[in-house]
Amino acid sequence: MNADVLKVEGLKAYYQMNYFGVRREVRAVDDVSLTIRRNEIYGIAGESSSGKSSLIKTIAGAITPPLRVVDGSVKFDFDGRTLDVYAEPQAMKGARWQNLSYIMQGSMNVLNPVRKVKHAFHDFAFKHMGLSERDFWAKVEQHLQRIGLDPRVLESYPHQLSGGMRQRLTIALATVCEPDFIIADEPTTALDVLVQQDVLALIKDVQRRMGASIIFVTHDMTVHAAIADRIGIVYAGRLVEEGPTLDVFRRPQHPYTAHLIGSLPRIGDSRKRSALPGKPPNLADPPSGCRFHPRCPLAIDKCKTDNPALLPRQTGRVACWRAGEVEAA
Amino acid sequence: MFKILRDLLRYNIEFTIGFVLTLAIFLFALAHFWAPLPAEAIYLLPPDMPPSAQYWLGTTSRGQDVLWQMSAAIWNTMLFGLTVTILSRLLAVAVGMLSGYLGGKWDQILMTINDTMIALPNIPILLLVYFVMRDSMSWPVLAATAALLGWNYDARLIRSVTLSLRNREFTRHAVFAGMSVPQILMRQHLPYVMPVIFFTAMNNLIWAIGLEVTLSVLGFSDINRPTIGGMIYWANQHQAIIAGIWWWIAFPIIAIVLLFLGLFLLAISVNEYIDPRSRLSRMGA
Amino acid sequence: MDGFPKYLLRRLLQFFLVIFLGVSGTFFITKLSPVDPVEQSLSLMTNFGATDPRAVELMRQALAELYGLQGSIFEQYLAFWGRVLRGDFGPSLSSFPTPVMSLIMSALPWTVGLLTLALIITWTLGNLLGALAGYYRTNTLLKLSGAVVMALHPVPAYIVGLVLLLVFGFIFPVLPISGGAQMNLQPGLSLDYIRSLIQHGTLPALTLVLVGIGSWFISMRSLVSNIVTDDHVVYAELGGVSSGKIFSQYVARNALLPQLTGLALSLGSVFGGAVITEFLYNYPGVGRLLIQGIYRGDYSLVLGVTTMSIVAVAVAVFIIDLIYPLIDPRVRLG
Amino acid sequence: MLIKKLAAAALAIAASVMPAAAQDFIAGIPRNEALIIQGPAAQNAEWFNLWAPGGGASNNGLQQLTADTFWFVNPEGTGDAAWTNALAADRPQYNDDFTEMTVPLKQGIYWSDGVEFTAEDVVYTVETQIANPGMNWSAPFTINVDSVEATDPYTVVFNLKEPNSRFHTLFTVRWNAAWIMPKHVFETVDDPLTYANNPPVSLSAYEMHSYDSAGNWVIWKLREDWERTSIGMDLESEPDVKYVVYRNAGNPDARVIEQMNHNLDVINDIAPEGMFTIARDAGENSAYWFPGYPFAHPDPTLPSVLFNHQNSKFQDKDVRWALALMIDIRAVAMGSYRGAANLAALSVPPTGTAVVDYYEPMQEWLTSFEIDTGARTIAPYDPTVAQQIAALVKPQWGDDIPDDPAQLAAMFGHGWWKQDIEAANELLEKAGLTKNGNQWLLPDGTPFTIRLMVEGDAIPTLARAGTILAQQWSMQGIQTTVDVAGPTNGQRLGAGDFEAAVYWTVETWGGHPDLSFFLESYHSDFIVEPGAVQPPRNLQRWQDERLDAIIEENRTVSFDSPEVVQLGMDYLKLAVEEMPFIPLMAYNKFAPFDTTYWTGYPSAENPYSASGPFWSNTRYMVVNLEANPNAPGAQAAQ
Repeated sequence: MNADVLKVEGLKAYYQMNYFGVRREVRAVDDVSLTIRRNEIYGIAGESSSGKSSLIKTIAGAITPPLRVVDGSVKFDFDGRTLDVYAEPQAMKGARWQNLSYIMQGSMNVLNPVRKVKHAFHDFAFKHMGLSERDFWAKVEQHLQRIGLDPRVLESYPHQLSGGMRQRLTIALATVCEPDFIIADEPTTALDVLVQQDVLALIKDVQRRMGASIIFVTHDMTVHAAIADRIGIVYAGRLVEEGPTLDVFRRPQHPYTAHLIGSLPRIGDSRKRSALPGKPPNLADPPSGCRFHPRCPLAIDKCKTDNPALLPRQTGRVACWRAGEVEAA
Repeated sequence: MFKILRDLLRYNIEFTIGFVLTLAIFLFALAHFWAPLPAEAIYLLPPDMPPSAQYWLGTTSRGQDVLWQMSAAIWNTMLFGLTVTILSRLLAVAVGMLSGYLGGKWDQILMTINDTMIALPNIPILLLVYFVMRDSMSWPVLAATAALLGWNYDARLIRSVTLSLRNREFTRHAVFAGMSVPQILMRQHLPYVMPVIFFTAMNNLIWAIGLEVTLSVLGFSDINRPTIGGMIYWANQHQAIIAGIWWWIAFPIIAIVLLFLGLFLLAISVNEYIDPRSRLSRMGA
Repeated sequence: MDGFPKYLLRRLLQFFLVIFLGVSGTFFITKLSPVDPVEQSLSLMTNFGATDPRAVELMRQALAELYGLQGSIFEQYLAFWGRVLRGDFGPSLSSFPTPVMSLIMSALPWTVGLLTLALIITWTLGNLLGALAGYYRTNTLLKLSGAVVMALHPVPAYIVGLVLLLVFGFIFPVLPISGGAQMNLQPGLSLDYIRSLIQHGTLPALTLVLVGIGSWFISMRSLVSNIVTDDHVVYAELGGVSSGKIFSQYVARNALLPQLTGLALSLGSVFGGAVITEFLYNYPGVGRLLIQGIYRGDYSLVLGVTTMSIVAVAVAVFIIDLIYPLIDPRVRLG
Repeated sequence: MLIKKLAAAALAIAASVMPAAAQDFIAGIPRNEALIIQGPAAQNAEWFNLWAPGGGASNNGLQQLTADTFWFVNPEGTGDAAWTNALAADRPQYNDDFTEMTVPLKQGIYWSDGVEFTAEDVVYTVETQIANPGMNWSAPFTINVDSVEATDPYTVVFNLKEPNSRFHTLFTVRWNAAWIMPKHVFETVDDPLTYANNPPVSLSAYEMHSYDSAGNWVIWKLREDWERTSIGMDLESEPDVKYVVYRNAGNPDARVIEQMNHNLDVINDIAPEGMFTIARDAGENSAYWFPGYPFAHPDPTLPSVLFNHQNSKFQDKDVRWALALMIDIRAVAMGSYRGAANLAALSVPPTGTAVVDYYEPMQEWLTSFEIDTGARTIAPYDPTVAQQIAALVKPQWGDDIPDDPAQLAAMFGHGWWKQDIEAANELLEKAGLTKNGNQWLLPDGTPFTIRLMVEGDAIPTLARAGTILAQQWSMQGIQTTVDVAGPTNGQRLGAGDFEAAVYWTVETWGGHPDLSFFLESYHSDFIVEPGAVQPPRNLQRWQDERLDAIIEENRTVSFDSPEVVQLGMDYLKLAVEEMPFIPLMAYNKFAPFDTTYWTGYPSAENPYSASGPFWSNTRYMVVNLEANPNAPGAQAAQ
C-alpha cells in the first residue's frame, strides 16, 4: 500500500484574462510539487494573496475560469485507485465526498440559505453511504452527536445557527462519509478565538478517529502550530519551504519563513517585532529570480537573476540560495 | 471618457453594433432638417406610391414621402424620449442619492414613496392624465408626466450604490473636511453613480419611446406632430395594412425596432463594462 | 420574533399607502377633467334625434341630479372614499344607471384570467430559459432563444400584437382576432367553451408573453451567473452533487426569490401592457373598458377602472409579499 | 431535454387550438340563416331598457329589431315612398290650430309575449315618461303634452299645451324616435329608470335569442308570430333572415378582415381605403351603395366648417366667405374621402329628397349668385366640380366613372365654390384685414390664426378633411392648427369652446323636405351667452332676424304643405349669402355588404332602406334580404 495519498507534480495554474484587448496572465500557482501521506495533516501557510488559496482550490479541482491549470497534475490515491483530478473529471466526481471532501473558506455561506440543513446532508452524502433512508439519518444523527451537535439542527436553516455551529456543521458534513482525504480552506478564519480552538480540536479529533489525511490552508501560523504535522510555505505562487511543523518553527530555512514565524507574538517576549518591508509581489508581473528578493534582508545579486529550486535540506525542502544562513530572528 | 468609448468600440462587438445602429438612426433623424418639404405638409406628393427610385420608401396615403416623414418622426420621438429620460434621471439621482446618503428615517420615507410609485400601474394613470388634460396635453407635458412615473426603479438602484459609498473612507474625509451634503453628493459620489445613470438612461429611453408609440398609436397625443407612433396612427386611419400600403407601417416599425435594438445593445454592453457581476440589467423601469 | 412581524407590518403599511396615494391621486386628477358628464350623456342622447331645445334644458337638470355631482370637491372626495370602501363607484355615466363596479366586475375575470395565464407563462418560461442560459452558458440553442427574446423585449406591446394579428388573423387566418370566446357559446366548463377561450386568448396572451419574457430572461440569466459563483453552489459542486440538482435546488431556487419580488414590482407595468393588448384584440377585459371609458368621456368609469387597477395591483403585490416568506425562510423565521 | 419537452408541449397546445377555422362561426346557429352585422361594444350588456339612458348600446339591434312606433321616414327615400305608417294606421291628423293630434292604430299587432298592443300602451308610454324625469323622451313630452287619451283601443288623442305642427316628429323614426313601451311589463316595475328590461319584450319582427355578458354580441331571432307585427303584416312571405347577429367586430382593419373571411355581412363604417380593398380583393362577394366607385352611402348629415359666431374673428361674413374661397374643395374631397365625397354647396345634405327638392331646382340660382369682393363682383359657383373630381379619379377607377354629368352629380355632388385666392384676399382687405408678408393680420393688428377642432378617431374622414383645410389656410397666410377633441368634441361644441370646427349642425329627415328637424333649434331664442351650453344643432350660434322669420313661419305651416319647400329655399339662399358655416359634403359612410350568404341589399338604385345598420330603418333591409342560393351549405339545408 502506497503511503502517499496525494501527489502534486509541477502544478501551474494561471488566471488568464482578456480584458478589453489586454491579455493578462496571473501566475497564481507556479510550478508546485508536493506529496501528502496517509494520516497526515499538512498545512499551507503564507500571507494573503500569496497564492495559497489558489493552490488549494487547484488541488481540490475547484477552480473556475479565468483560473486555469496550465501544466502539471494532481493525483489522488484512494485504496490503490489513482485518480487524476484534471484528467478524469468524471471519476473524480464520483470520488467526491466518498473519498475526498472539502471544508470551504468562509464556511458561513457554504450552506444553501433557503434550504434546511438536512437537505445538504442528503444531497452530499446519501448516495455514497449505500444505506436506507432510516439508517442514513440514524448514522447522520450519531455523527452529529459525536461532533457535539444536537441532531435537531438538521431541521434548521443556516441563518438560524451561530457561526461556530455552522462551522461545526460543515465539518460534520465533510466528515460524515469518513473520507480518506479532507481539504480545508481557512477553516477557522471567520471564527472568534474561543470557537477557533474548539473547532481545531474537533478537526484533529475527527482526523485521528477516522485516519484521514488533511490538507489545509490558513495564514494564521498559530493554527499550523496547533494541528499540522507538516507545513508548506507559499510565497508568490511558489512553494518556498516545506518540512515537519516542529522543525520549520524551530529552524526555518527560508528568510520568508523566518519572517512569518518571527512575527508571531510570544509570551514573555516584549521585543518589538520588525515588520517586513514591502508587499507581496504583483503576480501578473512577478520579480525576476527569487520572487522574494526585493523584500529579503539576505538578498544577494544571484537572487535577482536566478530562481532557486526547491531542494531537499535536512528534514524538509527549501528554495533559497542562502538556505541555512537563516536564523529565526 | 473618449478612451473608454474607443476601447468599447474596438473590443466589444455588441457595443459596436449598438453604437453604429444608434448613430445611424440619429443621423437619419438629423437629416430631416434638410428635408425638401415640411414634415407637416400633406398631399403635396402623389399618394400610395410604392418604394421606388424616386421615393425610396414610398409615399403615404396622405401624400408624404415616407423617408422624410420617418426622419422627422424619429427625431421627434427621440426628442420626447430624451426629455423623459433627462427629467426622470434628475429625479432618480436626486431621490436615490439623498436617500442613500442620508439613510435612516429619510431613507425609509423616500423609499416608501418610491416603492409606492413602483406599485402604481402607470399606463392607466397616464391615460387618466391624458383624459383630464386633453388638447392641453402637448408633448412636453406628456414627457413630464412620463418622467414622473419613470424614475423609481432607478432611484432604488442609485440609492444602493450611494449607500455603499457612504461608508467609504473618502466620504468620511469629505465630512471631516467640512463639505456640505450637496457638495459631497455632487463632487464625491456622482462620478461613481454616473455609469449607473448612463446604463439606466438607455433602458429608460427605450421605455419612454415605447410609451410615446403606444399613446400616439391610440391617438392620445398631438396628431399634428410627426412621430413614430403618429405615423402608425395615421396609417391605421387610412387602413394602410389592409389596403396594402405596407411601406407606411413596416418602415417605421423596422426603424423603431432597430433603434430599440441599438439602445438595448448599448445598455447591456455598457452595463457589462461597468459591472460584470451585474444585477442591474432587470432594472429597466 | 423580530423579523417577520416587522416585515409584515412594513408590507401592510406599504399596501395601505399605495392605495391611499393612488386613490387620492386619481380622484383629484379626474376632478380636473374638462369633461362634463351631463353634457357628455346629453350629446349622446340627442345626437341622432330631433330634440326640442327647451326639452334639452329640462333633461340637463334631471341628469345633473341623477349623476350625483353636487357638493364641494372635498365633500365629493369624502363621499368618494366612502364609495371606494363600499366598492361602489356610482353609476357609469355612459352606461347609466349600471354601476361602474358591475361593469368592472364583469370585465375583471377576463383580465385576471388573461394576465394570470400570460404572467405564469412569461415568468416561468423567462426564468427557466434565463436560468438555463445563465447556467449552461455555451449552449447554442439557449443563446439563440436568448437573442430572440432579448430583441423582442424593448418592442412595445402594441407593435408585437399588431404583427401577430396580421400574421395569424389576416395572412394565415387560423386564430380569432376579436373577442373573448365564440359567439352563442354559453359560458361554463364545457370542452367547447374552454377550447374557445383558449383560441381567443392565444394571440393576446402570446403578445404579452413575447413582450414580457425578455426582461425575466435577462434578469434571471444575470442572477444565475452570479449565483453559480456563490459559495454554496461551488461547495455543492465540490460535494459531487448532481448538476441537475445543483441547477434546480442550489441555483434556480435561490435566484427565484428576487424574481418573485420582481414579479410583484412588475405587476403595475404588466397591467399597462394588458390595457393595450385588450384594446387591440377587442378582449372584453378591464383594459378595453378603460379605453372605452376614455373614448366615451365617462369619467366615473375611468376613475373606477384606474382606482380598481391600483387596488388590484396593490392587492396582488401584497399577496406576493405574503407568499414570499413561505418560500424564503430567512424572512419567515427571522 | 427540458427544452425539447417544452417545445413539444407548445406544439401540442398549438395543435389543439388550430382547428378554429373549421368550426361553426357561431355555435349552434347555421351560418346561412344568420345575418351578421357590425354592432357596438356594449359596456352594460345586461341593459335593454330603451327608455332610460342606458349606455348608448341600443343600436345593438334593440332599437332596430324589437322597437316600434307610429311612423318611419326612409332617409334615402323621396316623396311619398319615403314615408311608412308603422304602428299608426294613417298619417298624423292635427286639428286646425295644431293643438290636438289624433293617431289611429293598426289592429292585430302583438308583443312577443302574446299580449296585444293597444292604445293603452301609447298612453302609458307618454304618461310614465312625464312622471319620470330623466327618461329619454320625458322632457319633450312634458313640454308638449297636456294630456293623452285612448278614445278606443286603437285610437290615441294627444292634447298639446300649445300649437305644434311638428309634434308627430317625436314619433317619427329616422334614426330613432319615441318608442312605445310595453305597459304590461313596466307597470309591474318599481322604477322604470333603473329597470334593465332583460330580456326585452319585442314589438317588432325579431326577439332576443342570446347575448354576451361581455358586450361583444347580441343575437336576435325571427319571431314565430312575425306576422303579428307592423312590419310583418306587410310582408308577402317569411323573411329569409332567421337570426340577426350584432357583433362588435373590432377596429376598422379587423372589420375588413372579418368581412373578407365572411364573418361579417354588414359593416357600418370603415375608411375609404378599407372599402377599396374589399372592392379590389373581394369584389365578386360584396355589394355597395354604388356598384363601383365612389361606393359610399351618404348620411343625411352635413359636415361643414363651423365658425363660432361669438368669436370676433368670424363675425364678418366677408371673412367667412374669404375662408370658403381659399378652399380647393377637390383636395378636400381627395384627402378626406379619396374623392368619394358627395359635395354640398347648399346648407342641406345632398341626399334623399333634398336632391330633387332643393339641389336641382336651385342650380340656376347658384350659378348666377354673385358676391361683392370690395374690388369687383364675382360669381363664385363652379357647377363643374363633379367633372373635375371625376377626371382626378378616372386614372384609378376607369370605367367606374361615367361621363354623364347627371350621374356624376349623383356621385360627387352638383358643384361647389371655385377656389379664388385673389377674391379671398380682396374680401379680407374689405373686412379690414391687412397682409404682412405671408401672414394676414386682423384689424387690431394681431395675426389671424385659427384653431380648427376635429373629433378624431370616431369620425376619421373629417379629421382628415380638417388637416387639409388647415394646410390650405396656413398656406394662404392664416396659420391654422388642428385640435383633436375626441370625446369632448360634443361638449366643447355645445359650450362654444372652439374657434372653428369640422362637424355637422345640419341634419334632415333625408326622406322629407321639411327642415324643422334642425332649423327649429336655430331660432335666436335659444342662443346663449358665450360659455353657456348651447342646445344642440345651432352650435355655431348664428343669429339672424331673417332666419328667425323663416323659422317662425315654418311653424305655422303643416308638415306636408308645399310651402315647406319654399321656406327651405329661403333658408338656403340666406345661408349662401351669409356663409354662417361652410358646408362641405354629405357624411359619406363606407358600408360594404358581403353577398356570400345574403343578397338584395339597399343601394343607390334601390334605396328602400338606410344602409347604415345602426339606423332603426335597417329593419326594412333585414326582412327584405334574400338568402343567396349559392351560399356554402345552402344546398345541404334544402
